[in-house]
Amino acid sequence: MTDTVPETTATAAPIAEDAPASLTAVARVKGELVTTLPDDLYIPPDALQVFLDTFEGPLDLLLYLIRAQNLDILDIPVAKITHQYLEYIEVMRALNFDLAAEYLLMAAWLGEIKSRLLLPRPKGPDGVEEVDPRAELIRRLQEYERFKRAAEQIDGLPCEGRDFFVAAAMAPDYRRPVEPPQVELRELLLALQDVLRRADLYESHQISKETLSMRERMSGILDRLRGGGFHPFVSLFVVEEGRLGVVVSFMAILELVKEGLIDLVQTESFADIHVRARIGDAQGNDLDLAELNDNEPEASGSEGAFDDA
Amino acid sequence: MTPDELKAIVEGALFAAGRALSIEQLQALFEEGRAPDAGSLKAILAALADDYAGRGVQLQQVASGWRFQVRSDVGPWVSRLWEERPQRYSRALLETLALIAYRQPITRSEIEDIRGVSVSSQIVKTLLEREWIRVAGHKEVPGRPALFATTRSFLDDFNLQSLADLPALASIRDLDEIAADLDRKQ
Amino acid sequence: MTPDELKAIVEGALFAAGRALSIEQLQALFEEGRAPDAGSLKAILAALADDYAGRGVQLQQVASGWRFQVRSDVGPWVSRLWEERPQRYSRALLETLALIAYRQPITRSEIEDIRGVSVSSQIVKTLLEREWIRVAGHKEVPGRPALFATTRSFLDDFNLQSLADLPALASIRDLDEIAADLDRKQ
Repeated sequence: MTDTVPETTATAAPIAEDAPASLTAVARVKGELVTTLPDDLYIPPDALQVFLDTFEGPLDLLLYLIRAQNLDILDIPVAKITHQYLEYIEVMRALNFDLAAEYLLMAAWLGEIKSRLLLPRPKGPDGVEEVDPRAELIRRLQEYERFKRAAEQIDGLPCEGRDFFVAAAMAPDYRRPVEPPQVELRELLLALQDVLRRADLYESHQISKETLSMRERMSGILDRLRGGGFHPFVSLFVVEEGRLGVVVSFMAILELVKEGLIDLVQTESFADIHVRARIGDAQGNDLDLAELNDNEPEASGSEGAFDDA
Repeated sequence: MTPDELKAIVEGALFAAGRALSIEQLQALFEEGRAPDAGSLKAILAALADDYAGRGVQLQQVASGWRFQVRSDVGPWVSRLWEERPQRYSRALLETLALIAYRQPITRSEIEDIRGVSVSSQIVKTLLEREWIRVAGHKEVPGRPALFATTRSFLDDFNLQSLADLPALASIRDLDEIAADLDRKQ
Repeated sequence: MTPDELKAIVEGALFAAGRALSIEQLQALFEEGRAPDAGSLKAILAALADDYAGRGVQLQQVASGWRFQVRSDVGPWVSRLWEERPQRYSRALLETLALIAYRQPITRSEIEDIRGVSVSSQIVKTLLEREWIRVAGHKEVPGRPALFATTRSFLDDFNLQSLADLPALASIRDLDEIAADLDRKQ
């Protein structure tokens, strides 16, 4: 008995929804329905829990009761079905089953429909009779059943990983260099604008274009001094650059001195001034990277990044 | 490039990908300006489908493009490759999935209204993890509940090209019609 | 089972696995006592190898068995499937680069002072690898921190003749104007 219940659910005959439902028929047998259930749908109490677990809620249980008796949803004798449903619920409550709230809610609703069917239907304010109290139940049963069937149909579709498999073959090991991201100058400037705004540098500094050239010159001079040793002060100036160029170089040297990055040395008065980098040589991988850069064909013939100014 | 070379590239890419590739993805295999046009690619795909007719794998068009897949009638043998037998999904999960597929976008409480029972969080989580459903947005009602919709993966995994390929939903009569019928019979 | 069905099962299993399968693994696809013997399987594998001669995929025997693999000469095209789309650099990286460009030579802690947050080693590493910055030396203060400067590659990549072509810091306030100016020049 216990195992026939889910069996019956699974083999419930499909409704011929496209057949014009002849509504005059009281109960139509549609398809072959194998059910061993007696008319009163008696189920032994020890099977009730199993029975209830096979249902997806009160609508599913109601549908089962209807289908088990070969009834059309549209023709259901609501009083009878309600009676059966309430009997189940009563038995289950008597046996202290932990009934989900949905089942009790449905029981209350069915009870309400049943009692309203016994009374004359009241007319609404517009003089039209209220709709049959069964109509909403039928609508919900129909609506649920169509999705229950849709779910069965989806389950019947071939499913990847269960019924069929995607075909794959070993791919050759071929690596392609990844293109680094491209950045536009505008993005860089926007980033700078942000950081400057955050640092609130607008108010406290007024950095001119000349200062920038000076910064560039500072890097250039540091490059020239790379490798250590003393360099003649005058060698850091390029006369061809004119007055402005010389001034920029001079300011760059002063700034480097101020930042403690270079030393100016004069052994005696009026002797030549020599310059030495106080910064240590970059060593290790970092330097390798920098030199790798210098060896690039694009950078051929230049000793540093900014020496062609 | 000869047509045969072109076909070998498309064939190799589809097998190497192990998933469906769209026309655009196939075109992206080639250098800029050297990709075959959509028409040529479709002709190649049709030729490939012919080549594989009757073989153990076949070329299948799904929502996200074309892919090679193992013929479903050899599935029972092939599935033995994996220790874990593919599980069947619970009715609760399938009904929830069906409601999302046919009624999308839909909220959880709308699903619960139709099913008449609450939808467990575990089911929603499983469907999201399987990438069969996604949160398509939020309904502008109190609580802003998530609106669920199906994904392209859902279509792919069920061999569908679009939602229109889903089995038709059974038709139902609306409330007024039902009420009228009930009245007539009394 | 016909020989054709047997071949389809082996073919499907090899493609479904996406890796090499041994004779034993292929035999395990069948029910006990119904598996073809090693000789028959080898004959099937040989027939399959023939079928795929000249196609975009080939059946190959390797140490652990047989597998389908994509023909190596289509590798250059197929590998584009996994080509990473160039990502974008983070705002933190761009800010760091901008500060190095305008304030070089500059140490990491000086950059951190201006940005107000620490500069990750990853950012410095990325900029060094991209060859946009270099270590120009080390400052003679405790810890001897590296001094960063921009490179010629940086100028090249940003279409600048020299650092002097960078907009003056003071004018960055009017970025919209600069943007328009840059557009005009391009």
